[in-house]
Amino acid sequence: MNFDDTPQEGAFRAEAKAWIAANAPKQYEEELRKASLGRFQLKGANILEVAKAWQKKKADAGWACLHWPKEYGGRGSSPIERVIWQQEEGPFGRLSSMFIIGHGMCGPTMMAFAGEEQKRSYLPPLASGEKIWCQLFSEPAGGSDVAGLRTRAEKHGDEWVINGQKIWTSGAHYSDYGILLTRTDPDVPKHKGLTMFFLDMKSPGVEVRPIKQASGASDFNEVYFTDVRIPDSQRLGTVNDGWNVSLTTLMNERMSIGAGVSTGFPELFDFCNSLMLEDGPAIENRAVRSKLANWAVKASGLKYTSMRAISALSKGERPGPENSIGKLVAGSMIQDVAAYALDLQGAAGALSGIEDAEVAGKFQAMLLRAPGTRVEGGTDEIMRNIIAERVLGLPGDIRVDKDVPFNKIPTKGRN
Amino acid sequence: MNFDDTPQEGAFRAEAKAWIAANAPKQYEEELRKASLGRFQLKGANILEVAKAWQKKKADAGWACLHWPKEYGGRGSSPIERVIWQQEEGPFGRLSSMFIIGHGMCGPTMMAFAGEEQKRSYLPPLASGEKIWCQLFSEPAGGSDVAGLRTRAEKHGDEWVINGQKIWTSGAHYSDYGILLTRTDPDVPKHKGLTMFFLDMKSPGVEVRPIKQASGASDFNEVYFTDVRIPDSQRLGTVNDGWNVSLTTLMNERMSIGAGVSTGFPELFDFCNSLMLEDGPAIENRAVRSKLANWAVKASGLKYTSMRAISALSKGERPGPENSIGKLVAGSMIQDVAAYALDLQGAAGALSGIEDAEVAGKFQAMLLRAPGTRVEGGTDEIMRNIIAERVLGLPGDIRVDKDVPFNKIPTKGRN
Amino acid sequence: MNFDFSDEQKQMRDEARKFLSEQCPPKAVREVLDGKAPYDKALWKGLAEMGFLGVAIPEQFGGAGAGHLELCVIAEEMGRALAPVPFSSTVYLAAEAILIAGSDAQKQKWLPKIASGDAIGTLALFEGHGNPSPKAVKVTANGGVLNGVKKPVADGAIADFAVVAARTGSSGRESDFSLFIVDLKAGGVEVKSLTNIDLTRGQAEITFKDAKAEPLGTTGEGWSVITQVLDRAAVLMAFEQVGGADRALEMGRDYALDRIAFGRPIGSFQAVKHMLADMYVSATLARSNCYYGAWALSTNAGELPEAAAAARISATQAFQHCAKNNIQVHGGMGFTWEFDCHMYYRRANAVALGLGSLSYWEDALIDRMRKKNAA
Amino acid sequence: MNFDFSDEQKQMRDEARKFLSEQCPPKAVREVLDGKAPYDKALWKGLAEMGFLGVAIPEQFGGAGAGHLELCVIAEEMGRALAPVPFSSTVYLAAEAILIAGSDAQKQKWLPKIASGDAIGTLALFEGHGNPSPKAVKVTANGGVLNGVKKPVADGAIADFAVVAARTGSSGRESDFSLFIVDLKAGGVEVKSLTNIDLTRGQAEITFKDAKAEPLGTTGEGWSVITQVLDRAAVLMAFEQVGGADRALEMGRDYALDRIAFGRPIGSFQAVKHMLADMYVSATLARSNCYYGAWALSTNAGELPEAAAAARISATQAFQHCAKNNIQVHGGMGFTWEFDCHMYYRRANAVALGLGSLSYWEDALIDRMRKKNAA
Repeated sequence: MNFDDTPQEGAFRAEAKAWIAANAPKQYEEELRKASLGRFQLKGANILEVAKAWQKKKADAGWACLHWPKEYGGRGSSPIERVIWQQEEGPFGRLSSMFIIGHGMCGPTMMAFAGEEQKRSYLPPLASGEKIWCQLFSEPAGGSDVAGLRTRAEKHGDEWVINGQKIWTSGAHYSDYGILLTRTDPDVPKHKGLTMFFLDMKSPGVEVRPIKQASGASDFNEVYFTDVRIPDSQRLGTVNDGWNVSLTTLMNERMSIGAGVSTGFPELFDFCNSLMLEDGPAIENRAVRSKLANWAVKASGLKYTSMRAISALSKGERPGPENSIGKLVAGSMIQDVAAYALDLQGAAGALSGIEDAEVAGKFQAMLLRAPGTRVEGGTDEIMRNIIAERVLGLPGDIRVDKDVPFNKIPTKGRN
Repeated sequence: MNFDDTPQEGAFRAEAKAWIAANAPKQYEEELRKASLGRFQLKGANILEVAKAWQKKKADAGWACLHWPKEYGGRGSSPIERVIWQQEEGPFGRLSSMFIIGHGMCGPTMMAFAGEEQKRSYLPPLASGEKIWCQLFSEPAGGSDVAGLRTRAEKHGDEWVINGQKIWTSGAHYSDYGILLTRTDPDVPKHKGLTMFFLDMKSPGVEVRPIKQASGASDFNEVYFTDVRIPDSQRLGTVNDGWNVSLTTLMNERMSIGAGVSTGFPELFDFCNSLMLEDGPAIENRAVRSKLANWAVKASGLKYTSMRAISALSKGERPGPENSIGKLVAGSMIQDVAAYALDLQGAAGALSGIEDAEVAGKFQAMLLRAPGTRVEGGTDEIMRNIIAERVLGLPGDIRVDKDVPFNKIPTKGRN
Repeated sequence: MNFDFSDEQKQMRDEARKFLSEQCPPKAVREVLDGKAPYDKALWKGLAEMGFLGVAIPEQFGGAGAGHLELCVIAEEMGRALAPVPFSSTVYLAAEAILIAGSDAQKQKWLPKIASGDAIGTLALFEGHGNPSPKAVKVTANGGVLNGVKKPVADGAIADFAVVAARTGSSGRESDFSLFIVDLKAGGVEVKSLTNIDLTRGQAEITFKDAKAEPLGTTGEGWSVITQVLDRAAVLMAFEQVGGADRALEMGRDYALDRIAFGRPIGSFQAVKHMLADMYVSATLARSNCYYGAWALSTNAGELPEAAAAARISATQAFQHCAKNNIQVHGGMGFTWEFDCHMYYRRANAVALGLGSLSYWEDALIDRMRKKNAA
Repeated sequence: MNFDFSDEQKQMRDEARKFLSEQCPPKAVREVLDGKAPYDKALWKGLAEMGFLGVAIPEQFGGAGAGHLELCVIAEEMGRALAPVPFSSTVYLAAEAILIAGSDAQKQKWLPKIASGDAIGTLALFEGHGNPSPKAVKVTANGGVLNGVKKPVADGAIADFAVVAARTGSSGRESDFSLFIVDLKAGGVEVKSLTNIDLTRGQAEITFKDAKAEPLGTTGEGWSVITQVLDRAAVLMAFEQVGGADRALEMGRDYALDRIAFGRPIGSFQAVKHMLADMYVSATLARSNCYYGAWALSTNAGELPEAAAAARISATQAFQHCAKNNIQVHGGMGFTWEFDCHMYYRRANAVALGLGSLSYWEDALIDRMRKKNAA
């Protein structure tokens, strides 16, 4: 048991470290390091531009999408090298956030289902950040029940005509391409009538509208499709086999370990170390200490769970759904942590302006953003189901809609 | 809004108070007051005998089963008078614990379904504590699924022959009679083939075996039935209508409000007020205070919820399933409270002997008994279902066995 | 025993609910949320006309002279509707301070204006982070004028006057503190709006530079009045919180009944059912603690300090719990600006702090229970 | 990086699990539970023969000389099997104290006996309620003899010797404390068994009346050794706790798969599924914290104090959580003496206290993190 690199790993780390030291956009390092959930900005710079420039620089030097084959814009690295890269990239890795969907989900789906020519044409600019991709699965009526989607794709000659609405599409407004899950047969049970495509987001009939979130920010979009035409050559997988294609996408989502989930603990611990309460330093208050200790062991537990997963990865083992615990634990924890940080500030805890609030309103922004983390990428309840079913082997929920034709499933609970 | 008695209530209270002052077994008052979950004993006395004597004395003076009609051994009191009695009886009410099932569940069921002659013959000695009754519903295979019971009743002429096994029967070893739910038709769905009886617990073929609990004590029994014969005249309700009969019984269980659920908080608060920790009085430790405050408001919340229910009762409103919150909250709370009391004692907290442990091992006994409270009379999960369905109007769980003949329902999850 | 509101009080609740459902639908709340108005003036006028602003103000001072139980009933409805008006600062804080400590002339001057909706008041207590504590008060009162900065002051930007806690001595004891009434529209007062997480209720920073101040109550007894005001406000605010918690629970319940996933209402999944059951439990415990607080408040019982702390803690927890899990029941939609869930979440987290934080009241409750126990 | 046990260590775990499943089934645990024996002597001998007692004792002192990672692996299995033997007191406490502070002669005298199963040892630290603290030590050492009472002492009634913390000065500082080895079978020692909630592991009260004592380590450095011993034991005990938590989770999972209610396995109800998922989460977090503790222990890293506290807290919580909810998953049957659930519940709650309570370690963790932060 050790945290040491093997000689190869050490050599790789040294090379990565040196390259990053020489090339990373250092002027943003401090701001990137201070970013926390709900609070991420670079003063006087456009994040998208900074991110694209960094990604292109990485790609040009062979540091983009390390685990992808070289012919598709990657480096052909081992999973552990990818982790080492992430460790060394540190705060600059936060600039990758707009590429995560494309690199983690769309790319692998293309790799598995697109034709060779398509792969050679579409993947390298995806890897280099020149083209950004989004994923169009969720729908207003779907929610946790992804397969309950209603967006229709109808075949007209060599083309498919798409009508419907997607929601929660991260980055749709700056995306060039997207992978799209549609319903091609509503007369069969819901999982059996889906088909996957990829499309140009600039296609006529695609309309992107930002969603204003509860926090006030707009990280997501609604995407409306009105008679959008997609050539059949952009179909991924066979007709009506879209559910299986999407499982590849979602499985790859879970492979993206080490990206790290934010618990808010380091921020809270720092805050408590400097905060004075009425009766002395917060860090000397036993009630504060008790709360901190409970969160500390969750945060360290997640950290070392991730280390164990990385070790498994480095031995060639495939990380399993065990990783679902990260988001589950961190999601409700960061919400509680943020609320407690406000509590420690007393009445002034309600203030949220950067100028007026404690630590520039970091915890207030975190509190307002936190409800989203318990929902996005699978609700807490779905995560518990995944753990119970795939890790512990417990039975699935009873599926009343399993054998029912999609168009016979009720859509409203009360009349 | 007030806590004052009406003139009638005041008069009733004065009469009750005076009678109790003159008649209660004062020599046990201190021990009864100190009893806590898992720790209830009267030194040098047999609790059952003391309890029976007190109940008989109450009955002779017209203070037993106050809300029952006079002809059945009661007083014909209003529900609020019953509550006032309980308040005045105070710690002596703990002597009623072995009569609760009989008075709260068996009696009302007999009143609703037995013949007039049976009622006049069986109810007065039940009210006076001369005869003790038990309730025979639960079975090993049943658990939360009460209607899944397997004890068979087969008609032979004017008699029914009973074979099977019951479990979790409180007081079966000292009970004279019992009400018994049986399966009379296994070929129909489970709720539709049940029939209720009452029987003499001394009948041939009835065997009572105590269950040793996790805590080491034996408050419950298994009861085995081997060709036990019950005359058809002791049937309660019609054949195969036992489920509806049992609902009367269970509804009456919920009516028994004000009996009070134990949270462990008063004991913990007292303990913290006297305990010295390494760095000063426990009650001055902020971490202790934070925990206490959180439990304090649960305990007071339960207390005043019960007051609200009593007020509703006094206005003639029927208390609803809202009362389910008492056991749900108190059950897991007393478990946490007990564990925390041990934590405050440090290493010595593991000691459980009356001589060696802090406060005579009260919290250790509580900890070991507590898991039972989260299960008995409906698990936490069943309680949440009741609140969700009956109070909030949410849908019931999906019942896969609803329309299946009882003998076709699987009995084992894995092969 | 009748541990419940009277039929007349319940009727008043029904009236208030009806009034607010008409005059203060979510759409009206959003006018303030979206920054189109600092508060809902029409609603404020309407509340005055209904007699709700002066419900606990004696008739001789222009109020309805009903009492605090009636005010509790109104408070619950205000919380339910997320009414975007300076009700709590004006009625629970400013009016109560004047009722407790004001001279007859001060009562005659301010209370009728409060009841008629012509004056908005607030309490200026805090000076930066921290909880109610005499030590934290740095604003000084000298020769009839105040100097210093108060922050945050609830509804400070729209208030006409403030009850201000200031330092009048330097003995290091509670008797250093006194209360003053300051006309915020007069000279020597600078008010700056501060952004806060609850966009439907404003906060402000108020700077006093030789601002004229009129003593409220006896000099040196300010802290004792503050304590009484905070206890009363804690009960009243707890009713607002319970109202909000109940509404959040209802929204979650309704959505769980309507929303279909996997072919059935999401409310048929135990994870959702039990989450809602737990919300019901905390809202019910809070309501019961609030009723006890209402009884203690209305009878001015010796139990008020303890009852107020219990109501405050329980209601804070319940509202935070119900508001956050209402979002969770709604899933992604609950996290949109468009759905109303976040308005309750914002309010729940903001009102949790305004009278002192949960930690502060936890400590206060045990202190008070301990004193009672020792007595 | 390889943040995992080696294949050899995993093989040792498999061996230990196989050995314990054969030699220490629940039936064997129940012999001690039911008071038929104070501990399982045959198992103790077997553990010695397998080399498990001396796994971390150097070869020169009769051990296997493997190391602490190997001991962690064994500890987990001991916890899983609820082994009713004085393993933790002898191996984590007494042996570690001697390894840290013993003279060569002391090591030669005691360690081979521990490895061979011929000597049971323990640490006598506590004197009534409270957590590890020099202030609480009243037993005195004077002129080579001890006087005073220790209580509770884990496995005190079956131990052959004890490492005893005693007062050798009166400066009021930590340097007042020293450690001694006392032969519990010699004169001046009275041992009384004490009932405790975990009936599979004994506790005792030990009274010293001019009992002969041999110094262990330098006089006045006792508290520093105690701190080191407790940190090491915290990691090792945390592995026991994680083993217990895992087994409780497994039992719950198995029951949820087998038990039918309402026509389907109870594990198909989300309330049960999610309860088990949450148990898995806490067991996993604890395991990961334990691995970090094992790394720090085995490398004697400067991070050990912090890592030990984190492992201890996390494992205590996980075992208590899994043990209590395992009973809940089992429903009524889980509350019977006949089912094994309560044995895990008893153990979980007892081991939560033996090295100092959860509150104690919470405080210690923040203290240590704070120091590291300041450094």
